Amino acid sequence: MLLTEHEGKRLLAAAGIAVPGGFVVRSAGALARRNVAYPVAVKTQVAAGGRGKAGGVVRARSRREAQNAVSRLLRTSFNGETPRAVLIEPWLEIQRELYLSVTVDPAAEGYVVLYSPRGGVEIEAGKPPARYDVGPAREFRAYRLREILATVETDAAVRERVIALARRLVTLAATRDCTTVEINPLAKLADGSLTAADAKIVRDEYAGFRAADIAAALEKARRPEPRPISRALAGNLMLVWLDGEVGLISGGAGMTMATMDLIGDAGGKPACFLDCSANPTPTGYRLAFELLDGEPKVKVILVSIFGGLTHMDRVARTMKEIMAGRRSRKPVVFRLNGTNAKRVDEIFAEAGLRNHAALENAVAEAVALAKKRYGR
Amino acid sequence: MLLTEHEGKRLLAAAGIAVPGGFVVRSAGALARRNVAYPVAVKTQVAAGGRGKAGGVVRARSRREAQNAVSRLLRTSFNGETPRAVLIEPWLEIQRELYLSVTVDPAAEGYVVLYSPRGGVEIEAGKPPARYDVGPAREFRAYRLREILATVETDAAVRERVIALARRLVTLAATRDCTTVEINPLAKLADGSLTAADAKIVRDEYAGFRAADIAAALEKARRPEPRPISRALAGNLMLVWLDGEVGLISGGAGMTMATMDLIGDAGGKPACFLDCSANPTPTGYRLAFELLDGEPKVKVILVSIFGGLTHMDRVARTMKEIMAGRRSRKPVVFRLNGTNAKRVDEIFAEAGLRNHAALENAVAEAVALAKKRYGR
Amino acid sequence: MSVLIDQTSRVIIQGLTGNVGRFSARDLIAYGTRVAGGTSTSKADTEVEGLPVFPSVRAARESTGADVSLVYVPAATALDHVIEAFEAGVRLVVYPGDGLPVQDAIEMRAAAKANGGVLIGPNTPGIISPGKAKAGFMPSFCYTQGPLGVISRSGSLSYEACFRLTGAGLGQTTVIGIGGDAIKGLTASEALALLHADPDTHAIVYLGEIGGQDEYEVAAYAARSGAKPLAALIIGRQAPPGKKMGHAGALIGSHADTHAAKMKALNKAGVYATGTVTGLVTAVNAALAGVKLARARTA
Amino acid sequence: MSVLIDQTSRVIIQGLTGNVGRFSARDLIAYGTRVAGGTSTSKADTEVEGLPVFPSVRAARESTGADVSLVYVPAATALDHVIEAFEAGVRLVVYPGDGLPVQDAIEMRAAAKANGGVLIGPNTPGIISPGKAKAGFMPSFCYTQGPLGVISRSGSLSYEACFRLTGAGLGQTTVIGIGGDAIKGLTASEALALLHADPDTHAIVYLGEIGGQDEYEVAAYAARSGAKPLAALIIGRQAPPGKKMGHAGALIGSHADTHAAKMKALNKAGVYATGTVTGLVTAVNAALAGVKLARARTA
Repeated sequence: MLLTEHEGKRLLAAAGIAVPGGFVVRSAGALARRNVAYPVAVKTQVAAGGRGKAGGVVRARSRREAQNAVSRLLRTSFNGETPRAVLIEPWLEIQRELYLSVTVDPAAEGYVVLYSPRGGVEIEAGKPPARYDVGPAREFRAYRLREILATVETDAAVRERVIALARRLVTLAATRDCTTVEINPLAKLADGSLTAADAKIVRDEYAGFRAADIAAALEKARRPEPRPISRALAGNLMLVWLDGEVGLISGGAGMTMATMDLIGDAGGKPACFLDCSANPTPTGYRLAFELLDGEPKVKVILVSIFGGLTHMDRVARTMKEIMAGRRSRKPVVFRLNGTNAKRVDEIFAEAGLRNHAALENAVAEAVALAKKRYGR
Repeated sequence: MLLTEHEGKRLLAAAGIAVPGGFVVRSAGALARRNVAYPVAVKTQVAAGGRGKAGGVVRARSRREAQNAVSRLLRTSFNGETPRAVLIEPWLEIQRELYLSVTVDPAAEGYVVLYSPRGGVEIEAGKPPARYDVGPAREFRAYRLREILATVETDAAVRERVIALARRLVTLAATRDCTTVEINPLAKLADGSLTAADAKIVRDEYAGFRAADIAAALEKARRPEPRPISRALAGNLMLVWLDGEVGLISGGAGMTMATMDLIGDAGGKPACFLDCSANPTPTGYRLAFELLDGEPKVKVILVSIFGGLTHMDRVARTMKEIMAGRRSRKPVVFRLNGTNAKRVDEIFAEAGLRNHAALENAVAEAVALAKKRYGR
Repeated sequence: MSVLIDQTSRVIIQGLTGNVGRFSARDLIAYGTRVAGGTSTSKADTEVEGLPVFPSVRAARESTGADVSLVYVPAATALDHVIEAFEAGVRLVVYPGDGLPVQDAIEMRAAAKANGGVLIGPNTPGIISPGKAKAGFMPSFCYTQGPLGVISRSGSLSYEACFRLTGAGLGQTTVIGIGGDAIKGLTASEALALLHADPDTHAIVYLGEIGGQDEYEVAAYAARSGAKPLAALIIGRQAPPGKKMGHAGALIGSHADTHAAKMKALNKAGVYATGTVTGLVTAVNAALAGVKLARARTA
Repeated sequence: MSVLIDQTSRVIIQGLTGNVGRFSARDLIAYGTRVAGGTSTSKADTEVEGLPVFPSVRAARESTGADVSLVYVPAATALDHVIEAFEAGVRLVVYPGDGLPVQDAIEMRAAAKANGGVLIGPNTPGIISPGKAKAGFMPSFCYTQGPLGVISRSGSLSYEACFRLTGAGLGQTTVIGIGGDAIKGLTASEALALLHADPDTHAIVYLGEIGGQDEYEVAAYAARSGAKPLAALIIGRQAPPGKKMGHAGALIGSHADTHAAKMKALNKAGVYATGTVTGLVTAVNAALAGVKLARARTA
């Protein structure tokens, strides 16, 4: 879960990391009640990258300029994200822009620290940043990072500040369940101090059970989602809408993607990625059907499940029940296999349902049905 | 720094630990605006222990009872602490009161987990709690604690919840710089769940540099202190007022206490513990004199410093300057020794000051002077 | 032969008394796995499915000599149980659970390393050496003994893939589900090293997807001189960039994460790579033909 | 003999280029300590007080073979520097600084243990073996060589106490400032064990105070058969309960923390205990008389 800049900076500040003293507003009018020293930076708050290059950060020299910028930014989407707030910060006189981040990296078997003495919007175009493979957070060693930065950052005072900051970021990542903590730019000011001019923090959604703020943020993030996505999340289904017409109900990310690929190869287009493996119960499947039955672009539903822990005789019985009570007339094609799959045919036979033995045949039928319905 | 219950519970809740859904009020009137299901617990918020036994927790069955309780508690001091707020919580139907705490313990070389299946206000009277010496937080092992609790907590479901909770508390202590996290009582409710009915959390004042909330709390705690203490803290001096008449300016906790003891032995009483070792500069000593000169109960000032890193020639010169510009006529007795102490006599001689070679003699003179001034 | 698990392995199940634990115990025993017992934090000193239940892994090991543990506990307590297993001397721990915070995965891997053990997981169906033993919940009928070592990031895909291989008479030495998360107990390159050293594994099948760097580890292995022939199935051609496809690791963030880039790297390294399950058997047969070719050359 | 430090010890100073580092270097050299150089994170490859400055402890050790490090850095980076020293192979690290979060003290002690080293500190003046070497900032003139091992929780009190001992002709083998914090690198009982094993230490002087359990460790040692004679000075009779007296550890929370309880326990264990600096020399002489008595008996 990517935080917005001001949410990220709140976490940084709590960990003793310097951030500019800003505040968020949700309307241009809100600025009128604030005593602000100009110039300021007016920064749109979207949980998406590339904002700086796309004009999401504006320098304003007066209240009028700032209010205009706030109004404009609140109306502008970035990367498909509508901002819900704008951050107002003192405009920093930056002597040098640095780059510092801590992320989870398999090659590091844990956290990696990345640093570049030249940060900012063009970071990806420049020389790749210096890399310190930390591993678990407790393996962070200031002296190791110092060795690595010896030739990278020649200003010793900056180097020591960066090392101290890197330790804080690694600790922050580990103790607050962040998978990415990126400060770009990390601003070196005239007095030599370092301030986080921006913050990109990704928190681990799986840690909600022990981090109340992650649980709350997940709950909050769910609300503005369109209703089907929001319902899928609540029902523990993983739903991503795509722009095709073959609705796919599957189990396991791998089988879902593999079936999507086959739909494409058969000349069709998947309407969604819908993985029910985290909730393979009557409730979960019922919800999956409701979501796809209610979505107009879905012309046909393909159920493609290869169960391991999921017992396919139970799935078959569930499908039988759902089919019996279902109002939608969208055709459904089944391919069930896996644990106890040999009982599926027998269960389906009672209900006049058919289960495909081969995945390719099921896909072909689904794509053909979708085309037929499209043609109508 | 001991947190109040509601501050402590905020930290617990952030770490994913169940607490009752309460709120704080600062006046009885504030309750009128709240929609509350009665009965409630009305709990005074003081950073001091023994509140429950002393009547600081009241059960209220109606808004009127609750408002009366709030008014009364806000007027009542506990252990010398005036409450600034009152916590209102749903009254818990507790099936059993447990005790669980994590503290720093030298014998554990780190954290220790203490657990008793019978908690509550009488915890100290009962059997001593079971003890798990963790060491550094990362050495916490659920299976070790399970072994220890096997015979202590016979309800397996409770035991597993306690183990999960203990891990959270150890992590909380280590990641949020708490030296004590005590939940007493830890309430077992009718549904088998465990809730922190109270919270006693002590945070490490030294960690303010990396924990913004500790830094803020220290700042906040300083403000309601009486002005001299508050000034001493701001000047990095350690001041504890006592009820005697010999004002003591010293360096190092050991020498300060040793000198206090000698003052007592000589028939006097120390007026304070005032340790300047964290700021042995002209500014620090000047502040020390201002504080004692301004305090009426101080009849004489004894300066007793044995310097290691503190160079006594510098201290002597500082004393000379302070004496030259000082308005107060309270007598001052010196005993300076330590690094570069051989130059003290020479520096003092120029100013007509006298330095005692023996601590006992200096103490005797100071006590005699104090008695003389008392007598007047 | 096979890797990590075979007919001599003695397996315990942590969380034996739960529904999944009981089902899995029956399933493992039915497959011929030597299941020695299990642990339960709530119902110790009883028997489940004819197996002894112990209060701790140490007790289970002392009494049964088990060297493999299959851990069925929720994510919130998973790290604690996995550490317990390694510190009790278990050599191989399989943690199939998903939804594990990455911080805990990092610590699990570190615990395996610190104790000289091997972790498989999280987010995996486990491991099976067909005809010998299994520690996981993959459907047994999909597997048969043979010359292929299989490594998979996805559980469900590995069932489908092995079902096809078995159907085509292409059996397996060991099938290892390395899991779909970013931080893995056993990585692709570590799994490759194990299968590389196994004399009965003649060719290796890798089942991968978009996102992450694992496929580049596979390409790096394949490019080495003396590498065993490799076939690969890489899925996710229809996945749009920037969206997480179920697996924490299945997300196209940069160009290197895309299907095309991975296929290119694998092909360049001499891997018989296909982008569709339909092409799997053909690719594997091509890889095995490579083995015969190589043998003919050395003969 | 002496413990932990002597004329063969080669000492480096971490943070040599700061004011305290420079002063301490001059002071240590003046005392005859073999100072090998120091480190600086800002001003590497220069010379300070005639000593080489290295960018890391590893570089300093490789070039000088130093085995002791005295660390003058602020609390915020102290843990990093202490870990660096131990992992570079330094045997004895002295960290005098105060204001260290207890969490960092726990980790410092764990780092010492993990690397087989000894930590002295935090919140201590350091250690001195009179006439041989010092690693700390105690005033040198307070010390002279002799038969007493001294352990102190308080820096300033140890100066006063040793000044009196030295004045009375009662010299010291080694004076160890274990520090006033709750979590210590070297505990009272560990310091006792070291002095117990040192043949030249005939009697031990313990300087303690209210709060904490250290004094009970001392009493436990004294009660052992074969323990060396002990004198103790325990201060804090005038300290009120519930107030922290400067030292993080000097706080009367329970009855065991009080002056009276500690004096009672020490006296019961056969320690020559006094509550005032004035009584120290007498108590120490009594302890030394105990030595003579014991010798006379065995002779």
